[in-house]
Amino acid sequence: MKQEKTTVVEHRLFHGDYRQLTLAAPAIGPLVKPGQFVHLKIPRLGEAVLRRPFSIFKADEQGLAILYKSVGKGTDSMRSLQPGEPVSLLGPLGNGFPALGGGKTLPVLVAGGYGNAALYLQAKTLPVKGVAFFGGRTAADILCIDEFEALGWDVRVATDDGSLGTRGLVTAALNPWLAQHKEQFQALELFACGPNAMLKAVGDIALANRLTAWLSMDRNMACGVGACLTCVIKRKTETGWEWARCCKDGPVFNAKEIVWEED
Amino acid sequence: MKQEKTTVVEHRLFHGDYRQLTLAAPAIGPLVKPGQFVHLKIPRLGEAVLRRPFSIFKADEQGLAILYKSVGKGTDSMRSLQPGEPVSLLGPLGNGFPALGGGKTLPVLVAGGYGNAALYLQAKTLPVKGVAFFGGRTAADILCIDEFEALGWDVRVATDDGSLGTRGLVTAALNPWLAQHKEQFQALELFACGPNAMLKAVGDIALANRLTAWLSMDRNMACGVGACLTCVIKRKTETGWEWARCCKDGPVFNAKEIVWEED
Amino acid sequence: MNKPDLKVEIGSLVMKNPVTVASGTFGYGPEYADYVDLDRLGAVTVKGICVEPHVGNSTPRTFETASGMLNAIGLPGPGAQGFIDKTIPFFENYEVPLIVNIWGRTVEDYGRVAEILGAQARIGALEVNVSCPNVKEGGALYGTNVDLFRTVVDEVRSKTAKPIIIKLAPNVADIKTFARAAEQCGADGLAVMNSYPAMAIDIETRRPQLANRTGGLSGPAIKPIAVKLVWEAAQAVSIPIIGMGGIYEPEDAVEFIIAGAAAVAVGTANFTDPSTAVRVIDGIERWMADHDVASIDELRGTVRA
Amino acid sequence: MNKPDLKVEIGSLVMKNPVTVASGTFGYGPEYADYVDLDRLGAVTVKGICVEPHVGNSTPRTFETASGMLNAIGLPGPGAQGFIDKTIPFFENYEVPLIVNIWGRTVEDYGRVAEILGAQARIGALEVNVSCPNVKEGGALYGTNVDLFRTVVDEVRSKTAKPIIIKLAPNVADIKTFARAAEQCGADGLAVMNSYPAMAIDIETRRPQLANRTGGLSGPAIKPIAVKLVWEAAQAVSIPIIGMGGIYEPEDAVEFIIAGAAAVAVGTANFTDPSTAVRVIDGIERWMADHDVASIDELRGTVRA
Ligand SMILES: Cc1cc2nc3c(=O)[nH]c(=O)nc-3n(C[C@H](O)[C@H](O)[C@H](O)COP(=O)(O)OP(=O)(O)OC[C@H]3O[C@@H](n4cnc5c(N)ncnc54)[C@H](O)[C@@H]3O)c2cc1C
Ligand SMILES: Cc1cc2nc3c(=O)[nH]c(=O)nc-3n(C[C@H](O)[C@H](O)[C@H](O)COP(=O)(O)OP(=O)(O)OC[C@H]3O[C@@H](n4cnc5c(N)ncnc54)[C@H](O)[C@@H]3O)c2cc1C
Ligand SMILES: Cc1cc2nc3c(=O)[nH]c(=O)nc-3n(C[C@H](O)[C@H](O)[C@H](O)COP(=O)(O)O)c2cc1C
Ligand SMILES: Cc1cc2nc3c(=O)[nH]c(=O)nc-3n(C[C@H](O)[C@H](O)[C@H](O)COP(=O)(O)O)c2cc1C
Ligand code: FES
Ligand code: FES
Repeated sequence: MKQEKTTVVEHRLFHGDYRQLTLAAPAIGPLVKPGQFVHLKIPRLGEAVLRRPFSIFKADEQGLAILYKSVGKGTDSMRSLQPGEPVSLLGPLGNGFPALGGGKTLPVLVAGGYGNAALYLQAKTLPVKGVAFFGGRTAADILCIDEFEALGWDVRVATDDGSLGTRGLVTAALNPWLAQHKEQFQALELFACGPNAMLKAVGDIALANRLTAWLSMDRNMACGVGACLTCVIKRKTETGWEWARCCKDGPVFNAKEIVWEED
Repeated sequence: MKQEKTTVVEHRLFHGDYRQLTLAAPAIGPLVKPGQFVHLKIPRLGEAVLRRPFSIFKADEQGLAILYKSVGKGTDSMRSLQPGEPVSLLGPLGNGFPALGGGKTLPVLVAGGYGNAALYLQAKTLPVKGVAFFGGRTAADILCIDEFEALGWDVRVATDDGSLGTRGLVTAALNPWLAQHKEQFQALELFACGPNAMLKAVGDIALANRLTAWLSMDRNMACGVGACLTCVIKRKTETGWEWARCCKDGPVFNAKEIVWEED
Repeated sequence: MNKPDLKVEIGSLVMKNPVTVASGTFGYGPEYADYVDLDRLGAVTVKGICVEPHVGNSTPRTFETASGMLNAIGLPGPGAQGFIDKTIPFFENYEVPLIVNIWGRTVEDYGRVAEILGAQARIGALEVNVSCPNVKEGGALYGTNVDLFRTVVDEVRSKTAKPIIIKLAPNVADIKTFARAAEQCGADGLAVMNSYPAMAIDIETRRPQLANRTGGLSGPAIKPIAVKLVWEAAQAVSIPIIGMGGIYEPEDAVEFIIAGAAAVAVGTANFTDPSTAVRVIDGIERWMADHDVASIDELRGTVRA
Repeated sequence: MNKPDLKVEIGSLVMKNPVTVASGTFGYGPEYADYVDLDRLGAVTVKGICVEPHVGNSTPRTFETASGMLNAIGLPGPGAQGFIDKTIPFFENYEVPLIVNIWGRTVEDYGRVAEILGAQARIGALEVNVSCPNVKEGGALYGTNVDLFRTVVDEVRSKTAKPIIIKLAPNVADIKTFARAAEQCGADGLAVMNSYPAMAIDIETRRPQLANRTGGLSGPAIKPIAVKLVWEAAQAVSIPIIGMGGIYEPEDAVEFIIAGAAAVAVGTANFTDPSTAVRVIDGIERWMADHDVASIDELRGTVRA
């Protein structure tokens, strides 16, 4: 993990509410593993003491790209970033997604929101391409369909308003498909990233069907490197549970380890 | 006095370290009197709660212009202002310079630093043009020579390093000139704006020679409108002294009213 | 739904909305009259007044800090009579309730200024500053020693029938003690918080940035401290609290009210943007309407903590 | 001129420069080792440790505010033995002095953890947190009641010969009382300040932004409060003070030293920029060289106030 003073290479509207920010990051780029994230210091936001975590969408020797959406003061002010501007990053951070498990031949991706970005490198790296389920409120929320199809993935979409694919939550597309592939459950392995409710649903389905599911979790973070204990998640132990740090021990956890909190 | 959401029309290097910021300010522009200032809220400096005061260099029906130099975090971040950006102003503020006194026929201006900007409208407005003394460290610090000459003023310059005009403080140019114009002292009236030491020197000279001198003072300000009592200056009274507010009762004071503090 | 009711009462003082300005940040009223329609405000709270005219501290008197500022103005003022002569007539042209912030060097001082100003019909309430961090005499001490504190509140109470609002010092281990003491001594309301004792040093000259050496920290920087103090005080007393400390947006005011404040004051934000107080009033009304909140009482102290 | 001497001593603890990190903002050491050369630091101060393992508070545990943040982590930790097993071995690979922050629920707790950790050769000093705003038990109380405060310091002192640094609570009316009490009880140094008790509320859910309801405010927002407390404490005692609160730049550290601190700690700034502590060390050295200051002692407490 490194701290690097990167430079904005490109900053453009990506799709729907999402923007793509491409940064020259020769130190961090080459180290990136699928499912990792960077901790970004937002320039010209003097009153903000905390960095902001963003999943790494794409990465190479030169640098990396993230997809982000404005949801608050930090992501709002990111919108004014200009090519050439310096941006301080910490990264790559977190454990990232594991390789395909032994005996697993049918990877299944489940994504919503920025989860599509978080899963892209995994989709690219996995030795076999399987089925990718994308969920969102409406068509505009569904990112990267082309990118995933170009990698050879069978993309299935669900939207709450039915403007694209199945109407309903992503599970409305996932469940029937699973029902049809019961005999292949041994070969199945799930990788998911998206809203908390989606991750919980995927986790429950995995547990109920004894499937292996890797969930990339989102928690508010301060340090991003495991030092402050802000981002903790309850992880099962023999005796009960322990705190695991989303930023360091995660963000990817095995669904069967997670103790889901109410609300 | 008004609060106006103005827009950056032009922002360019002016001369030496000074930049000119031109703002569309149809509400404030038309109200401006010579020697007044605006209180500017610096955009994108979220951690700064205070505005910054700037003398009005030029003003018309459409708006106004200021000249500024980077001396700290506020003026530094002003440098990134782009045409079209909104800028909140309070103004025009302060009393400004008085008209030429009765029986006065030979106005004398003494300026240093942004004082040249602060005196420009006065130089333009005065019914008769006299002599303008400009001082600075070096040639690059001397602003607006052409503008003042174009208005018909006889401009005399002094620089500490002698790179332009007389070598030395502005008084090195002013004193000899005064010595040659003793017989016209009745007709003389001085208007000055610049560093505190320069103002004090001009004030002392005025008192010693029973000349009328109007000094535009610079004090740190918070509210800029007379409410907080931050910017106070000691002003003589029959019985002793009282606090006068530089932002509201000033910034222009009659030299003989001012009680100069040590340091 | 129909217009929410923003009315708030502190003793006999009726504010048509819960927003006033913080003493010392709004002068004596006229200074901001060009920028703010004073009659839009729930009340105008003016700069601290003591019995006799007072010159205050030398300069520099303020200094900007991260998301805040230090001030050590030192309570200069025209004195009680001077205020009556210079300022009361100005307010005859307005309907807005007038809250006068008072202070004293001695307990007797507090009583006398309360008596003199309390007799003024135009004045709606007195805000008693027992927590000025910037005057050598009394000042802060009365705000941090509960026995001295009681003597001041008792004295003021005994000298006027006007509503008295006690402005508490933030730099205490337990603000509830002071809140309860004020209520027991007959205070009609509390004001929380005053600026927090602080300091900044110019490392080149090695001199403090303020002539008074130390000053009070105000602005967004202290908002989380103020919200906590309001929340604690509100649990200790039933009299209304005017919450203040870094209020810049309507949402900040709503946060204070949910924490337990009945009213709020806009202070440092007046310097940043004189239109803040009116913007906050309109924003509170809109927020209440959007959230089907019919009255301030319905919102006050509803924090689920 | 020749290189300035940055060395600082707190009891028998020798720091080659006056910069450490603030407890809780730097984990147990390994977390930032990729970003910071630990041996560049004057000392590493680790997260608070008590006798037994502790789970701490529920989430959310932090919340960002204007130029600062709130935290209510609640002192989770592996306990004294767990710390010794997991962390001491890591530091065997470094030379940097190790300061361990300790806390307890009871006076006996404080004594026991001091005794256990005090026996560790690798530990250079114990920083005694009597001012954690975020644990129900004891915590803050020990820091704001001077009698309880003395019992804790006495107990810790009686159980270890290691240097003990008492971390004072900021939310007191007069910090000098506590500074003197610590010195009288045999403390080798003081740490000023801990984060300030504060609160933020989500106005939509009307829930506090922290699971613990209240938390400690830290960051640039509180720097002027911290500078004042250091200045006051330094006038009351002769033992060295570690100053902290919003230090981001070398100039901030110099300001604390001029105010009276012998050393400084970088806290929240580690989150913003992990290179801060090293940048501050280099900057202090450069500043001292530029200003012909030969040693920290020559700079310490030189404020002209
Ligand atoms: C591991 C991880 C990966 C992420 N990847 C992406 C991504 O690729 N694209 C994207 O758009 N967003 C991503 N997020 C969410 C993103 O970090 C938040 O949207 C962002 O921090 C919001 O900051 P703000 O200042 O705009 O919002 P504000 O609400 O103003 O932020 C205030 C504080 O809350 C924190 N915060 C607010 N929302 C979140 C959140 N959802 N997660 C974590 N912290 C939050 C901020 O970091 C800040 O400290 C990721 C979050 C995590 C934990
Ligand atoms: C009536 C008046 C007219 C002015 N006209 C001009 C002008 O036309 N052009 C120009 O370049 N400058 C002018 N100044 C000075 C200008 O206001 C300061 O340079 C500016 O405030 C510095 O802000 P900063 O954030 O860059 O500096 P910082 O030092 O970072 O500012 C910190 C604080 O100190 C205050 N401050 C710092 N220096 C001064 C100063 N010299 N005067 C007042 N407050 C100060 C700032 O307002 C701020 O509150 C004028 C000042 C006054 C009082
Ligand atoms: C410049 C200035 C002057 C002040 N003068 C007074 C005063 O005279 N009496 C008083 O009780 N409080 C005074 N205060 C404190 C404010 O009334 C208020 O309690 C404090 O600033 C917190 O609110 P804010 O953060 O919104 O400014 C003053 C504050 C400032 C910034
Ligand atoms: C996330 C976090 C955790 C903290 N944990 C501790 C702790 O365990 N023990 C302690 O004495 N102080 C703790 N503190 C307080 C800091 O050590 C420091 O006193 C305070 O944050 C002020 O310094 P700063 O403004 O530079 O952060 C913590 C602060 C933060 C932000
Ligand atoms: S964000 Fe600090 S431990 Fe995870
Ligand atoms: S700046 Fe507030 S009175 Fe002048």
